[in-house]
Amino acid sequence: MVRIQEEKINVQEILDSVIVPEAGGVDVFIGTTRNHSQGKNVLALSYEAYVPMALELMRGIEKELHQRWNIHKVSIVHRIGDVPVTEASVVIAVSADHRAEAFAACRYAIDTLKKDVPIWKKEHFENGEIWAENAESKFAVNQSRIIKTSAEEKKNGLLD
Amino acid sequence: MVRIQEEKINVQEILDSVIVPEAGGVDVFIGTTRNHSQGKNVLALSYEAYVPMALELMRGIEKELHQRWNIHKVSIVHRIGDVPVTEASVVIAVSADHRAEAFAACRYAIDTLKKDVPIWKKEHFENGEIWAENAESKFAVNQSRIIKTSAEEKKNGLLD
Amino acid sequence: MKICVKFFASAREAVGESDVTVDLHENATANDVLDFFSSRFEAMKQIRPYVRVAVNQSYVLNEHVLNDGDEVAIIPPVSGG
Amino acid sequence: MKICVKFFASAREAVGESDVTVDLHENATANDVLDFFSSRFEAMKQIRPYVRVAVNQSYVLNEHVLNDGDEVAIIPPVSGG
Repeated sequence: MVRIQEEKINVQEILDSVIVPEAGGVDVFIGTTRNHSQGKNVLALSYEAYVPMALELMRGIEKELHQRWNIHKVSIVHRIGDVPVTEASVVIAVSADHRAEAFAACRYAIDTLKKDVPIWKKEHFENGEIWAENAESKFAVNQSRIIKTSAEEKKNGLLD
Repeated sequence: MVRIQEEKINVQEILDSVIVPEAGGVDVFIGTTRNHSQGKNVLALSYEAYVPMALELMRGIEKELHQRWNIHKVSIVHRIGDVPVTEASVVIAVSADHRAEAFAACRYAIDTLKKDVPIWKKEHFENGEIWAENAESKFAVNQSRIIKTSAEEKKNGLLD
Repeated sequence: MKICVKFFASAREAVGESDVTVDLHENATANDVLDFFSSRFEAMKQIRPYVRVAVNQSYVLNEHVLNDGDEVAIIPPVSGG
Repeated sequence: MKICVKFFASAREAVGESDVTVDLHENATANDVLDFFSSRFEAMKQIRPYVRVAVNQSYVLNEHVLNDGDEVAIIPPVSGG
Protein backbone atom coordinates (compact mmCIF):
# COMPACT_ATOMS: atom_id res chain seq x y z
CA MET A 1 0.00 0.00 0.00
CA VAL A 2 1.30 3.41 -0.97
CA ARG A 3 -0.40 6.61 0.17
CA ILE A 4 0.07 10.33 0.73
CA GLN A 5 -2.33 11.84 3.26
CA GLU A 6 -2.95 14.99 5.27
CA GLU A 7 -4.41 13.13 8.24
CA LYS A 8 -2.33 11.90 11.16
CA ILE A 9 -0.81 8.50 10.33
CA ASN A 10 -2.29 5.51 12.16
CA VAL A 11 0.65 3.13 12.61
CA GLN A 12 -1.52 0.16 13.60
CA GLU A 13 -3.48 0.46 10.36
CA ILE A 14 -0.27 0.37 8.33
CA LEU A 15 0.98 -2.58 10.33
CA ASP A 16 -2.30 -4.41 9.67
CA SER A 17 -1.86 -3.75 5.95
CA VAL A 18 1.39 -5.77 5.80
CA ILE A 19 0.79 -8.57 8.30
CA VAL A 20 -0.09 -11.88 6.66
CA PRO A 21 -0.43 -15.27 8.38
CA GLU A 22 2.69 -16.52 6.58
CA ALA A 23 4.98 -13.72 7.77
CA GLY A 24 7.14 -14.04 10.86
CA GLY A 25 8.31 -10.47 11.23
CA VAL A 26 7.69 -6.87 10.29
CA ASP A 27 10.16 -4.03 10.32
CA VAL A 28 8.67 -0.56 10.55
CA PHE A 29 10.49 2.73 10.15
CA ILE A 30 8.78 5.83 11.49
CA GLY A 31 10.17 9.25 10.69
CA THR A 32 9.11 11.81 13.26
CA THR A 33 9.50 15.55 13.10
CA ARG A 34 12.25 16.87 15.32
CA ASN A 35 12.21 19.98 17.46
CA HIS A 36 15.65 21.08 16.27
CA SER A 37 17.54 21.45 13.03
CA GLN A 38 21.02 22.82 12.47
CA GLY A 39 21.13 23.93 16.08
CA LYS A 40 17.93 25.93 15.96
CA ASN A 41 14.53 25.30 17.55
CA VAL A 42 11.92 24.19 15.07
CA LEU A 43 8.51 25.65 15.93
CA ALA A 44 6.50 24.01 13.17
CA LEU A 45 6.96 21.82 10.12
CA SER A 46 4.99 21.43 6.97
CA TYR A 47 5.38 19.08 4.01
CA GLU A 48 4.34 19.47 0.42
CA ALA A 49 4.55 16.91 -2.38
CA TYR A 50 4.34 16.63 -6.15
CA VAL A 51 1.68 14.05 -5.38
CA PRO A 52 1.26 12.04 -8.59
CA MET A 53 5.01 11.74 -9.18
CA ALA A 54 5.68 11.00 -5.49
CA LEU A 55 3.10 8.19 -5.54
CA GLU A 56 4.60 6.85 -8.77
CA LEU A 57 8.08 6.73 -7.23
CA MET A 58 6.74 5.20 -4.01
CA ARG A 59 5.06 2.45 -6.07
CA GLY A 60 8.41 2.00 -7.84
CA ILE A 61 10.17 1.54 -4.49
CA GLU A 62 7.54 -1.03 -3.47
CA LYS A 63 8.12 -2.94 -6.72
CA GLU A 64 11.92 -2.79 -6.37
CA LEU A 65 11.73 -4.14 -2.82
CA HIS A 66 9.78 -7.15 -4.06
CA GLN A 67 12.34 -7.74 -6.80
CA ARG A 68 15.35 -7.53 -4.49
CA TRP A 69 14.14 -9.27 -1.33
CA ASN A 70 11.96 -12.21 -0.44
CA ILE A 71 9.29 -10.26 1.38
CA HIS A 72 5.52 -10.44 1.75
CA LYS A 73 4.09 -6.93 1.78
CA VAL A 74 5.21 -3.30 1.79
CA SER A 75 3.40 -0.16 2.86
CA ILE A 76 4.76 3.36 2.46
CA VAL A 77 2.70 6.26 3.78
CA HIS A 78 3.81 9.89 3.85
CA ARG A 79 1.96 12.74 5.49
CA ILE A 80 1.80 16.24 4.00
CA GLY A 81 0.64 19.58 5.38
CA ASP A 82 1.47 20.57 8.96
CA VAL A 83 3.10 17.82 11.02
CA PRO A 84 3.50 18.71 14.70
CA VAL A 85 6.77 17.82 16.45
CA THR A 86 6.86 14.11 17.56
CA GLU A 87 4.20 13.08 15.04
CA ALA A 88 5.05 10.76 12.17
CA SER A 89 5.78 12.25 8.76
CA VAL A 90 6.48 8.87 7.16
CA VAL A 91 5.82 5.24 8.03
CA ILE A 92 7.31 2.33 6.06
CA ALA A 93 6.45 -1.27 6.96
CA VAL A 94 7.79 -4.46 5.41
CA SER A 95 6.72 -8.01 6.34
CA ALA A 96 8.87 -11.04 5.62
CA ASP A 97 9.49 -14.62 6.68
CA HIS A 98 12.98 -13.72 7.82
CA ARG A 99 13.73 -10.55 9.74
CA ALA A 100 17.02 -9.90 7.93
CA GLU A 101 15.08 -9.26 4.73
CA ALA A 102 12.47 -7.10 6.46
CA PHE A 103 15.21 -4.93 7.99
CA ALA A 104 17.21 -4.61 4.75
CA ALA A 105 14.20 -3.83 2.57
CA CYS A 106 12.79 -1.28 5.01
CA ARG A 107 16.14 0.48 5.26
CA TYR A 108 16.49 0.60 1.48
CA ALA A 109 12.97 2.01 1.15
CA ILE A 110 13.54 4.96 3.50
CA ASP A 111 16.99 5.66 2.00
CA THR A 112 15.52 5.77 -1.51
CA LEU A 113 12.49 7.80 -0.46
CA LYS A 114 14.73 10.42 1.14
CA LYS A 115 16.88 10.60 -1.96
CA ASP A 116 14.34 10.73 -4.76
CA VAL A 117 10.67 11.12 -3.83
CA PRO A 118 9.48 14.70 -4.56
CA ILE A 119 8.34 15.72 -1.10
CA TRP A 120 9.61 18.83 0.67
CA LYS A 121 9.71 19.90 4.28
CA LYS A 122 9.62 23.51 5.37
CA GLU A 123 11.01 24.22 8.82
CA HIS A 124 9.65 27.24 10.65
CA PHE A 125 12.03 28.82 13.16
CA GLU A 126 11.59 31.81 15.44
CA ASN A 127 13.39 34.06 12.98
CA GLY A 128 12.36 32.69 9.64
CA GLU A 129 11.79 29.54 7.69
CA ILE A 130 13.77 27.29 5.41
CA TRP A 131 13.21 24.46 2.92
CA ALA A 132 15.12 21.49 4.30
CA GLU A 133 17.27 19.45 1.92
CA ASN A 134 18.12 15.78 2.50
CA ALA A 135 21.84 15.11 2.17
CA GLU A 136 20.95 12.04 0.04
CA SER A 137 19.02 14.22 -2.38
CA LYS A 138 21.85 16.72 -2.87
CA PHE A 139 24.15 13.80 -3.61
CA ALA A 140 21.66 12.54 -6.19
CA VAL A 141 21.71 15.92 -7.91
CA ASN A 142 25.48 15.75 -8.09
CA GLN A 143 25.25 12.27 -9.59
CA SER A 144 22.89 13.37 -12.32
CA ARG A 145 25.13 16.34 -12.99
CA ILE A 146 28.05 13.97 -13.48
CA ILE A 147 25.96 11.87 -15.85
CA LYS A 148 24.97 15.04 -17.65
CA THR A 149 28.57 16.11 -17.98
CA SER A 150 29.53 12.79 -19.55
CA ALA A 151 26.61 13.09 -21.94
CA GLU A 152 27.70 16.60 -22.89
CA GLU A 153 31.28 15.49 -23.37
CA LYS A 154 30.03 12.67 -25.57
CA LYS A 155 27.98 15.15 -27.59
CA ASN A 156 31.05 17.35 -27.92
CA GLY A 157 33.14 14.41 -29.11
CA LEU A 158 35.33 14.35 -26.01
CA LEU A 159 34.22 10.83 -25.15
CA ASP A 160 33.09 8.02 -27.38
CA MET B 1 10.58 0.35 28.81
CA VAL B 2 10.79 -3.40 29.27
CA ARG B 3 7.70 -5.51 29.86
CA ILE B 4 6.25 -9.01 29.66
CA GLN B 5 2.47 -9.13 29.38
CA GLU B 6 -0.41 -11.49 28.66
CA GLU B 7 -2.53 -8.81 26.98
CA LYS B 8 -2.43 -8.09 23.27
CA ILE B 9 0.43 -5.67 22.51
CA ASN B 10 -0.58 -2.13 21.58
CA VAL B 11 2.08 -1.01 19.09
CA GLN B 12 1.09 2.66 19.25
CA GLU B 13 1.62 2.68 23.01
CA ILE B 14 5.12 1.27 22.60
CA LEU B 15 5.87 3.75 19.87
CA ASP B 16 4.72 6.58 22.13
CA SER B 17 7.06 5.29 24.83
CA VAL B 18 10.16 5.89 22.67
CA ILE B 19 9.28 9.02 20.70
CA VAL B 20 10.95 12.14 22.05
CA PRO B 21 10.95 15.61 20.48
CA GLU B 22 14.69 15.32 19.77
CA ALA B 23 14.46 12.04 17.82
CA GLY B 24 14.19 11.93 14.05
CA GLY B 25 13.37 8.30 13.53
CA VAL B 26 12.17 5.13 15.16
CA ASP B 27 12.77 1.59 14.01
CA VAL B 28 10.29 -0.98 15.24
CA PHE B 29 10.53 -4.73 14.89
CA ILE B 30 7.35 -6.73 15.33
CA GLY B 31 7.48 -10.49 15.57
CA THR B 32 4.18 -12.07 14.59
CA THR B 33 3.13 -15.67 14.98
CA ARG B 34 3.15 -17.64 11.75
CA ASN B 35 0.62 -20.18 10.54
CA HIS B 36 3.31 -22.64 9.51
CA SER B 37 6.47 -24.14 10.93
CA GLN B 38 8.69 -26.81 9.41
CA GLY B 39 6.13 -27.39 6.67
CA LYS B 40 3.20 -28.00 9.01
CA ASN B 41 0.14 -25.89 9.80
CA VAL B 42 0.29 -24.23 13.19
CA LEU B 43 -3.16 -24.12 14.82
CA ALA B 44 -2.20 -22.24 17.97
CA LEU B 45 0.83 -20.84 19.75
CA SER B 46 1.57 -20.16 23.37
CA TYR B 47 4.54 -18.59 25.08
CA GLU B 48 5.91 -19.04 28.57
CA ALA B 49 8.75 -17.17 30.24
CA TYR B 50 11.02 -17.34 33.24
CA VAL B 51 9.70 -13.88 33.94
CA PRO B 52 12.17 -12.32 36.41
CA MET B 53 15.22 -13.57 34.49
CA ALA B 54 13.70 -12.64 31.13
CA LEU B 55 13.02 -9.09 32.38
CA GLU B 56 16.56 -8.87 33.75
CA LEU B 57 18.06 -9.89 30.40
CA MET B 58 15.73 -7.53 28.52
CA ARG B 59 16.90 -4.66 30.76
CA GLY B 60 20.45 -5.80 30.01
CA ILE B 61 19.77 -5.57 26.27
CA GLU B 62 18.32 -2.07 26.75
CA LYS B 63 21.45 -1.02 28.63
CA GLU B 64 23.79 -2.56 26.05
CA LEU B 65 21.99 -0.76 23.22
CA HIS B 66 22.56 2.59 24.96
CA GLN B 67 26.25 1.75 25.42
CA ARG B 68 26.81 0.72 21.81
CA TRP B 69 24.70 3.21 19.86
CA ASN B 70 23.77 6.86 20.10
CA ILE B 71 20.05 6.35 20.61
CA HIS B 72 17.30 8.01 22.62
CA LYS B 73 14.95 5.35 23.96
CA VAL B 74 14.34 1.63 23.78
CA SER B 75 11.22 -0.41 24.49
CA ILE B 76 11.08 -4.19 24.47
CA VAL B 77 7.74 -5.88 25.12
CA HIS B 78 7.07 -9.61 24.89
CA ARG B 79 3.69 -11.27 25.15
CA ILE B 80 3.18 -14.62 26.89
CA GLY B 81 0.24 -17.03 26.99
CA ASP B 82 -1.75 -17.77 23.84
CA VAL B 83 -0.85 -15.58 20.86
CA PRO B 84 -3.18 -16.03 17.88
CA VAL B 85 -1.67 -16.23 14.39
CA THR B 86 -0.87 -12.73 12.96
CA GLU B 87 -0.78 -11.11 16.41
CA ALA B 88 2.47 -9.71 17.80
CA SER B 89 4.51 -11.84 20.20
CA VAL B 90 7.26 -9.24 20.52
CA VAL B 91 7.66 -5.54 19.75
CA ILE B 92 11.01 -3.73 19.95
CA ALA B 93 11.23 0.01 19.29
CA VAL B 94 14.34 2.20 19.21
CA SER B 95 14.37 5.96 18.66
CA ALA B 96 17.45 7.82 17.48
CA ASP B 97 18.60 11.00 15.78
CA HIS B 98 19.96 9.00 12.86
CA ARG B 99 18.09 6.09 11.35
CA ALA B 100 21.21 3.97 10.83
CA GLU B 101 21.61 3.68 14.59
CA ALA B 102 17.92 2.95 15.17
CA PHE B 103 18.03 0.13 12.59
CA ALA B 104 21.28 -1.38 13.91
CA ALA B 105 20.26 -1.24 17.56
CA CYS B 106 16.81 -2.68 16.89
CA ARG B 107 18.30 -5.55 14.88
CA TYR B 108 20.81 -6.30 17.61
CA ALA B 109 18.06 -6.30 20.23
CA ILE B 110 15.87 -8.86 18.47
CA ASP B 111 18.90 -11.04 17.62
CA THR B 112 20.01 -11.06 21.26
CA LEU B 113 16.51 -11.62 22.59
CA LYS B 114 16.05 -14.65 20.34
CA LYS B 115 19.38 -16.06 21.44
CA ASP B 116 19.31 -15.59 25.19
CA VAL B 117 16.07 -14.42 26.78
CA PRO B 118 14.33 -17.32 28.58
CA ILE B 119 11.03 -17.35 26.74
CA TRP B 120 9.63 -20.43 25.01
CA LYS B 121 7.05 -20.94 22.31
CA LYS B 122 4.93 -24.07 22.03
CA GLU B 123 3.51 -24.76 18.60
CA HIS B 124 0.29 -26.74 18.44
CA PHE B 125 -0.22 -28.76 15.23
CA GLU B 126 -3.07 -31.01 14.17
CA ASN B 127 -1.18 -34.09 15.29
CA GLY B 128 0.71 -32.91 18.31
CA GLU B 129 2.71 -30.08 19.73
CA ILE B 130 6.35 -29.09 19.97
CA TRP B 131 8.56 -26.65 21.84
CA ALA B 132 10.15 -24.48 19.18
CA GLU B 133 13.89 -23.76 19.43
CA ASN B 134 15.52 -20.67 17.94
CA ALA B 135 18.54 -21.53 15.83
CA GLU B 136 20.42 -18.69 17.60
CA SER B 137 19.74 -20.28 20.96
CA LYS B 138 21.02 -23.72 19.96
CA PHE B 139 24.18 -22.07 18.67
CA ALA B 140 24.57 -20.30 22.03
CA VAL B 141 24.36 -23.64 23.83
CA ASN B 142 27.12 -24.99 21.62
CA GLN B 143 29.24 -21.94 22.40
CA SER B 144 28.89 -22.40 26.14
CA ARG B 145 29.67 -26.10 25.70
CA ILE B 146 32.90 -25.18 23.97
CA ILE B 147 33.78 -22.83 26.81
CA LYS B 148 32.92 -25.57 29.28
CA THR B 149 35.16 -28.03 27.48
CA SER B 150 38.14 -25.65 27.63
CA ALA B 151 37.47 -25.07 31.31
CA GLU B 152 37.34 -28.79 31.95
CA GLU B 153 40.52 -29.37 30.00
CA LYS B 154 42.18 -26.63 32.01
CA LYS B 155 40.97 -28.27 35.21
CA ASN B 156 42.37 -31.56 33.97
CA GLY B 157 45.74 -30.00 33.22
CA LEU B 158 45.40 -30.36 29.45
CA LEU B 159 45.50 -26.62 28.92
CA ASP B 160 47.19 -23.98 30.93
CA MET C 1 5.12 24.40 -28.55
CA LYS C 2 3.30 24.75 -25.21
CA ILE C 3 5.04 23.38 -22.14
CA CYS C 4 3.37 23.35 -18.72
CA VAL C 5 5.98 23.88 -16.01
CA LYS C 6 5.33 23.08 -12.35
CA PHE C 7 7.38 24.56 -9.51
CA PHE C 8 7.73 23.17 -6.01
CA ALA C 9 9.11 24.33 -2.66
CA SER C 10 12.04 26.78 -3.11
CA ALA C 11 11.56 26.77 -6.91
CA ARG C 12 7.93 27.82 -6.50
CA GLU C 13 8.97 30.63 -4.19
CA ALA C 14 11.71 31.65 -6.64
CA VAL C 15 9.28 32.25 -9.51
CA GLY C 16 6.23 33.10 -7.39
CA GLU C 17 3.98 30.63 -9.25
CA SER C 18 3.11 26.92 -9.04
CA ASP C 19 2.27 26.46 -12.70
CA VAL C 20 3.44 28.42 -15.71
CA THR C 21 2.80 27.58 -19.36
CA VAL C 22 5.61 28.66 -21.66
CA ASP C 23 5.90 28.74 -25.42
CA LEU C 24 9.19 27.14 -26.51
CA HIS C 25 10.78 26.36 -29.87
CA GLU C 26 10.67 22.83 -31.32
CA ASN C 27 13.32 20.49 -29.85
CA ALA C 28 13.62 22.62 -26.74
CA THR C 29 15.24 20.72 -23.86
CA ALA C 30 14.78 20.63 -20.09
CA ASN C 31 17.85 22.87 -20.05
CA ASP C 32 16.03 25.48 -22.12
CA VAL C 33 13.25 25.57 -19.54
CA LEU C 34 15.84 26.19 -16.82
CA ASP C 35 17.45 28.92 -18.98
CA PHE C 36 14.07 30.55 -19.53
CA PHE C 37 13.29 30.92 -15.84
CA SER C 38 16.85 31.52 -14.62
CA SER C 39 17.16 34.52 -16.94
CA ARG C 40 13.93 36.01 -15.55
CA PHE C 41 14.24 35.15 -11.83
CA GLU C 42 17.46 35.74 -9.90
CA ALA C 43 16.35 33.31 -7.13
CA MET C 44 15.80 30.60 -9.75
CA LYS C 45 19.26 31.22 -11.16
CA GLN C 46 20.73 30.68 -7.70
CA ILE C 47 19.09 27.33 -7.04
CA ARG C 48 19.49 26.10 -10.61
CA PRO C 49 22.65 24.02 -9.94
CA TYR C 50 20.74 22.01 -7.33
CA VAL C 51 17.46 21.26 -9.06
CA ARG C 52 16.45 18.15 -10.96
CA VAL C 53 13.93 18.19 -13.79
CA ALA C 54 11.10 15.71 -14.23
CA VAL C 55 9.13 15.29 -17.44
CA ASN C 56 5.75 13.61 -17.18
CA GLN C 57 6.68 12.55 -13.64
CA SER C 58 10.04 10.92 -14.38
CA TYR C 59 13.45 12.44 -13.71
CA VAL C 60 15.33 13.34 -16.90
CA LEU C 61 18.76 14.65 -17.76
CA ASN C 62 18.86 18.32 -18.66
CA GLU C 63 19.49 17.40 -22.32
CA HIS C 64 16.11 15.68 -22.52
CA VAL C 65 14.18 16.94 -25.59
CA LEU C 66 10.64 18.04 -24.81
CA ASN C 67 7.44 17.37 -26.73
CA ASP C 68 4.39 19.56 -27.08
CA GLY C 69 2.11 19.06 -24.07
CA ASP C 70 4.81 17.69 -21.75
CA GLU C 71 4.45 18.33 -18.04
CA VAL C 72 7.79 19.60 -16.80
CA ALA C 73 8.50 19.84 -13.05
CA ILE C 74 11.32 21.73 -11.37
CA ILE C 75 12.39 19.61 -8.38
CA PRO C 76 14.66 21.24 -5.78
CA PRO C 77 16.54 18.87 -3.42
CA VAL C 78 13.86 16.84 -1.70
CA SER C 79 13.38 16.60 2.06
CA GLY C 80 10.75 13.95 2.57
CA GLY C 81 11.04 11.23 5.17
CA MET D 1 22.42 -27.89 51.20
CA LYS D 2 18.99 -27.04 49.80
CA ILE D 3 18.81 -26.00 46.15
CA CYS D 4 15.57 -24.87 44.52
CA VAL D 5 15.49 -25.96 40.88
CA LYS D 6 13.09 -24.47 38.34
CA PHE D 7 12.18 -26.23 35.09
CA PHE D 8 10.79 -24.61 31.97
CA ALA D 9 9.22 -25.74 28.70
CA SER D 10 10.59 -29.15 27.58
CA ALA D 11 12.60 -29.48 30.81
CA ARG D 12 9.45 -29.02 32.88
CA GLU D 13 7.69 -31.66 30.86
CA ALA D 14 10.71 -33.96 31.20
CA VAL D 15 10.58 -33.97 35.00
CA GLY D 16 6.82 -33.33 35.37
CA GLU D 17 7.36 -30.45 37.83
CA SER D 18 8.04 -26.69 37.68
CA ASP D 19 9.91 -26.45 40.97
CA VAL D 20 11.82 -29.11 42.86
CA THR D 21 13.96 -28.60 45.96
CA VAL D 22 16.90 -31.00 46.17
CA ASP D 23 19.40 -31.68 48.92
CA LEU D 24 22.94 -31.63 47.50
CA HIS D 25 26.42 -31.99 49.03
CA GLU D 26 28.56 -28.91 49.71
CA ASN D 27 30.37 -27.58 46.62
CA ALA D 28 27.85 -29.22 44.31
CA THR D 29 27.89 -27.69 40.81
CA ALA D 30 25.28 -26.93 38.18
CA ASN D 31 26.53 -30.13 36.57
CA ASP D 32 25.56 -32.12 39.66
CA VAL D 33 22.02 -30.77 39.39
CA LEU D 34 21.89 -31.96 35.78
CA ASP D 35 23.29 -35.37 36.84
CA PHE D 36 20.69 -35.65 39.56
CA PHE D 37 17.73 -35.16 37.24
CA SER D 38 19.21 -36.91 34.20
CA SER D 39 19.69 -40.09 36.21
CA ARG D 40 16.05 -40.04 37.31
CA PHE D 41 14.30 -38.85 34.14
CA GLU D 42 15.11 -40.34 30.74
CA ALA D 43 13.57 -37.32 28.94
CA MET D 44 15.84 -35.00 30.94
CA LYS D 45 18.87 -37.09 29.99
CA GLN D 46 17.95 -36.67 26.33
CA ILE D 47 17.67 -32.88 26.36
CA ARG D 48 20.62 -32.40 28.72
CA PRO D 49 23.16 -31.62 25.95
CA TYR D 50 20.99 -28.70 24.83
CA VAL D 51 20.09 -26.99 28.08
CA ARG D 52 21.76 -24.03 29.73
CA VAL D 53 21.76 -23.51 33.48
CA ALA D 54 21.02 -20.20 35.21
CA VAL D 55 21.82 -19.51 38.85
CA ASN D 56 19.96 -16.65 40.51
CA GLN D 57 18.83 -15.56 37.04
CA SER D 58 22.22 -15.45 35.33
CA TYR D 59 23.57 -18.04 32.91
CA VAL D 60 26.49 -20.02 34.36
CA LEU D 61 28.87 -22.65 33.08
CA ASN D 62 28.10 -26.17 34.23
CA GLU D 63 31.13 -26.08 36.57
CA HIS D 64 29.62 -23.23 38.55
CA VAL D 65 29.68 -24.08 42.28
CA LEU D 66 26.35 -23.62 44.03
CA ASN D 67 25.58 -22.06 47.38
CA ASP D 68 22.88 -22.93 49.84
CA GLY D 69 19.62 -21.22 48.87
CA ASP D 70 20.58 -20.66 45.20
CA GLU D 71 17.80 -20.61 42.64
CA VAL D 72 18.85 -22.84 39.77
CA ALA D 73 16.93 -22.83 36.50
CA ILE D 74 17.11 -25.41 33.72
CA ILE D 75 16.81 -23.47 30.45
CA PRO D 76 16.16 -25.45 27.27
CA PRO D 77 16.89 -23.69 23.95
CA VAL D 78 14.76 -20.56 23.98
CA SER D 79 12.22 -19.64 21.32
CA GLY D 80 11.10 -16.14 22.17
CA GLY D 81 10.72 -13.43 19.59
